[in-house]
Amino acid sequence: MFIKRQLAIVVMISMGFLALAGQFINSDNLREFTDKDAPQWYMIIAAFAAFLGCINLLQLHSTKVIRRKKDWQYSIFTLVGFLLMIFFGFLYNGSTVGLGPHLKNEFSAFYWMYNYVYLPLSSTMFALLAFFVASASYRAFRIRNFEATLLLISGVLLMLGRVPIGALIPWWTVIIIYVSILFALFASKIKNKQVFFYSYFGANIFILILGFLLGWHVNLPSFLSIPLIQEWIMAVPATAGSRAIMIGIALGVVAQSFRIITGRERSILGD
Amino acid sequence: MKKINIYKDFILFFTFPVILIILYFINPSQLFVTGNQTSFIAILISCVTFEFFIRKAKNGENFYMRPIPAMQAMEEAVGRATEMGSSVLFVPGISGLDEIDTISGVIILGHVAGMVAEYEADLHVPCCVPIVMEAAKESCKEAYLKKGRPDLYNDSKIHYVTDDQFAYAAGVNGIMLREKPAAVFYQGKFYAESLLLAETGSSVGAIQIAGTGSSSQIPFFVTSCDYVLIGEEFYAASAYLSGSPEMIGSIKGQDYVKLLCMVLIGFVVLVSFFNFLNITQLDISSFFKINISN
Amino acid sequence: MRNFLIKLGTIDRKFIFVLIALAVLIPLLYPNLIELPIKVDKNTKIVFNSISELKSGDKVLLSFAYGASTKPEVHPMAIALLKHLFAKDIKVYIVSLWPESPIMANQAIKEIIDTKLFNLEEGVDYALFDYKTGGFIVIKGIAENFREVYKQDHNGNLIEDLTIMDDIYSVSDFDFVFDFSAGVPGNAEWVQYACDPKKIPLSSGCTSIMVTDAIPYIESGQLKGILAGMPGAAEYEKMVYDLLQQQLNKNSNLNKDAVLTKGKALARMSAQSVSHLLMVIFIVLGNVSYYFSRKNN
Amino acid sequence: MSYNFDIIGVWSLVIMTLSILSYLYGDNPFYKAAEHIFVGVSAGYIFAITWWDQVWPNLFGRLFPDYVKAGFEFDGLYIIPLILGLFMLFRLIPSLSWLARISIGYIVGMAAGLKIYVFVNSNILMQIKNSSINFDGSIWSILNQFLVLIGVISGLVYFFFSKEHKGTIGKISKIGIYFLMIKFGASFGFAVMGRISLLIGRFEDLIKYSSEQFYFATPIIFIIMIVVLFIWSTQNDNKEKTN
Repeated sequence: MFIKRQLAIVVMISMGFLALAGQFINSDNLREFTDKDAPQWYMIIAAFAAFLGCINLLQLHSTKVIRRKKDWQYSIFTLVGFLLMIFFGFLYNGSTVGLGPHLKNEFSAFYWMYNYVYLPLSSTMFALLAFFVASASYRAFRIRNFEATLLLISGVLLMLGRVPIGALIPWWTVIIIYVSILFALFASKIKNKQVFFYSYFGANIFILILGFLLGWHVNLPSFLSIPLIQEWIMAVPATAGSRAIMIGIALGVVAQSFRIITGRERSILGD
Repeated sequence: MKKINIYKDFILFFTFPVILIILYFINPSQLFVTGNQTSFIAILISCVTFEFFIRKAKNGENFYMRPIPAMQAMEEAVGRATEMGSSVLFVPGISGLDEIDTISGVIILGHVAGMVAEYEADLHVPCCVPIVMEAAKESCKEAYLKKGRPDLYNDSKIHYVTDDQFAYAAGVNGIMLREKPAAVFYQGKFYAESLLLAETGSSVGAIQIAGTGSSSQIPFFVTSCDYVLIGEEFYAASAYLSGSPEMIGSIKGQDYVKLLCMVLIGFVVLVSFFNFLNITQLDISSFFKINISN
Repeated sequence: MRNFLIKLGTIDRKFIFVLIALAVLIPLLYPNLIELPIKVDKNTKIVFNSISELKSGDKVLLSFAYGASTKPEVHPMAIALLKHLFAKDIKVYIVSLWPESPIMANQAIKEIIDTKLFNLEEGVDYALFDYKTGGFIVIKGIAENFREVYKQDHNGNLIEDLTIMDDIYSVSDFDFVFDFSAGVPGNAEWVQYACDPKKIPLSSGCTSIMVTDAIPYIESGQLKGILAGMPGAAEYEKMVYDLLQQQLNKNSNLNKDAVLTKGKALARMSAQSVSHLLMVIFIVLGNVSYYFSRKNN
Repeated sequence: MSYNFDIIGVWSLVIMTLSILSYLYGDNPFYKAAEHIFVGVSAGYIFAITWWDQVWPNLFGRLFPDYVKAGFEFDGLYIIPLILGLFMLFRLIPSLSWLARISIGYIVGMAAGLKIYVFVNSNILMQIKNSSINFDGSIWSILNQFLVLIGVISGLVYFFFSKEHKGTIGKISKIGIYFLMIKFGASFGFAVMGRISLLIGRFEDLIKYSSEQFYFATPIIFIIMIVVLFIWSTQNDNKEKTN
């Protein structure tokens, strides 16, 4: 049954080559197709599929209510919420503007639902992240191994460097931070506990005195101000990491697209 | 290893691209757009390299692929879910089918569905975009069929939640809290809601395996999930899991293109050094001229 | 003492949540409890200087691509930039790439008009355009042919009868493009699809999560500096506030009786600082207890 | 009487905000209700926005330009997306559901073709170009640029799949993962800032709506929720004890 299986694959392959060639072939209407029409068509097909989405949603929640499955009462909220928005979106306008632009007009019932129901829910869900960022960093930033330590150090320095408090941290605390990071890295190498602690305190005191002599407390060298350290971390190691990941991702996308265009990756079409 | 007919191969992998490049530069009757020669050559070289190694793999040569912990953990996670008698939750990301991340996520879903069919666990796939739901149903149905268990495929378990990013996160959080899945997969394109999902997943005590190409969300998955496919590993995962020689060959080709990128970076640094010593006056940006001048 | 420290490592999530909530709530209820100096970041300075270099009568395209949920971070930037542009008598064109952005743009313009600093007239000093779906397609369309994408402004009057639109045909006819974004499409798409190919100076104000991805573009000059999240907004607000303060004193074209208010981002920085410090303390506590618990077994 | 619509609106805003925040306490009836309302309302919202901003102007605006008056001329080519869209709807008819594969095939092929060009240009070639080092800067800046170079090269080595990560390659990829970890830490640290500001925005709303003008919406709703949650959790505990 060629039609059922292979036609979709042929369409996929030909569309892939067409889109890629569109960037190089010098024909205006091909270029106009790949630049403007093709992505628009995606939007239109996706919009049609939205019907399927809503039918699926209605089916799912109504069977839940009819069959009295667990938490069925809450599904009534979903159904009412959905139907209300469709009613305000297409049938009842409530504002002077015609149907369509009324979605953004302040006096339409649709906008009321958007402003006083959808908006608070959406921005509060987003705001939950402030709590989860705290619990995630509390749980994950532990000095388990060297990599986790780097994650912790750059995370903390970035957090402090970005807020005014970061600038207030005095130079000697920064020295202590440097020394403790150094010793944390070599902690596993020095077995004897006493030697470890004495050398740790010795190093701290020695560098503090050195700093005092060199007058660091007067003119703060750049490597002792947390905001400047943060800027350096952003400008050098983070840029290197971002660039490596960006090239990696781009190669991954190009390879995956190649596999799709040459029809080698077909499982998306159920084959 | 079957002897490759060198003569036929030589034509395919050397002369054909060279002819194409020459044709592109002659640009007969303005057939080609001027100005993006560099991209044309770059794309051509990458595609030829992929094709070369795919063909080599198809002719029987097998390549070593380094083990990626996140992929080995997938089978283990599905096994754990079956032991504990709870479900496997697969989150295919919140972007549409016009993103390569989502396509890779749905392909990985196909492989995971195959594992679930073998272990007779139950799979739950809440989708954010209706088209992705259709593609997910398509590839799951096929995966169950290939494992000979079409009876286990339960169509209602792959359903649409909502299109909105945070409503989807709220809905999936609700599913996780009430269903308490033992294994959770996040494979696809994610935005700010990644941490909402991952933190709920870890509070429910599930094994979490994430994979995404959205580089800004990888840090949140790294801190909250047990295993993460970072950037390129995520795209290679679908080829890894299929294990077919063609796919493995294309990853080998990907590595060689990466090597080429590193060589190019070295070349660029060298040229900028010679420019500094003004031995050469090569202007790098002219070589990388990318804008389409039409 | 030791097992107290170990117990510190396994504090229940709810306790952390309560502390974070207080750390944000208290500075908001009593703002002048903590007054902190603002140190201006180098990227914010680059943005301020590149806008100051623009001449009066220049044309600047603003792309609004953020929604209500990211408003606290990006909206103060939009207000500060609009004040800066109108103070230099620059023509402003606002396009929206997110469904909620037109509402944000309207609120921003309304807020500027309420300050009564400038006498503005729609269609002459600024023009607003409606939301167009398609993300990078719209940006590509604006880059190639502005009039193909936008036939009329958000009130429905055609482009041809707007005096401000006279010689605008594509992105090349603007002197500067500024993108307010919180995701996709954002500054990356403006670099890739419009301002890089067409060589138009571009800068961006975005949520802080997006800044790490934009750093390569800033380093290479494709983005002229960046306003990074709320600190970027607070710094830029302070610079524009000082600029307007000067202009009010010496007789510039601003009307005198206008009231100059400090921006919102400035007041919120203390809540940011306290919560960040609290988070660092959590991390330190977590590690101390982790160290002792590892020493035990 | 638009006056009390706003007050009702403010109260509904505070109820929704506090019910989502109640999720921090754990799964409870308020959060379940808010979640289900959010799912329903957002599905309807997106559906309406997609229709009025996308399908109506772009598709029907081009097929029936004079009726829709969205400013587009007639473009017969737009019959194709209409057909491909209807193919998607045939998923509802099992016998014809294979037609939807053609639409999916179109979308996936188009996405793959377009993305290759964009990613090769902006993410590979541009980044290779930017990794050139300008030597006229200060010693510090040259050192920093070399550090970036080492980071990029070792980062790329980490992503090698077909080589065993042992010996020199193992060491280089180790350095690569260190750079990646610093980048992840930096992104995390940077993001904390943005997330806190969202919470600030929400708390500002709650503070604003606890004034007399809004009939003390926040405090009243907050107390009611605390009481109801307390009753619900005690009821829940002894229910758990019984079964």
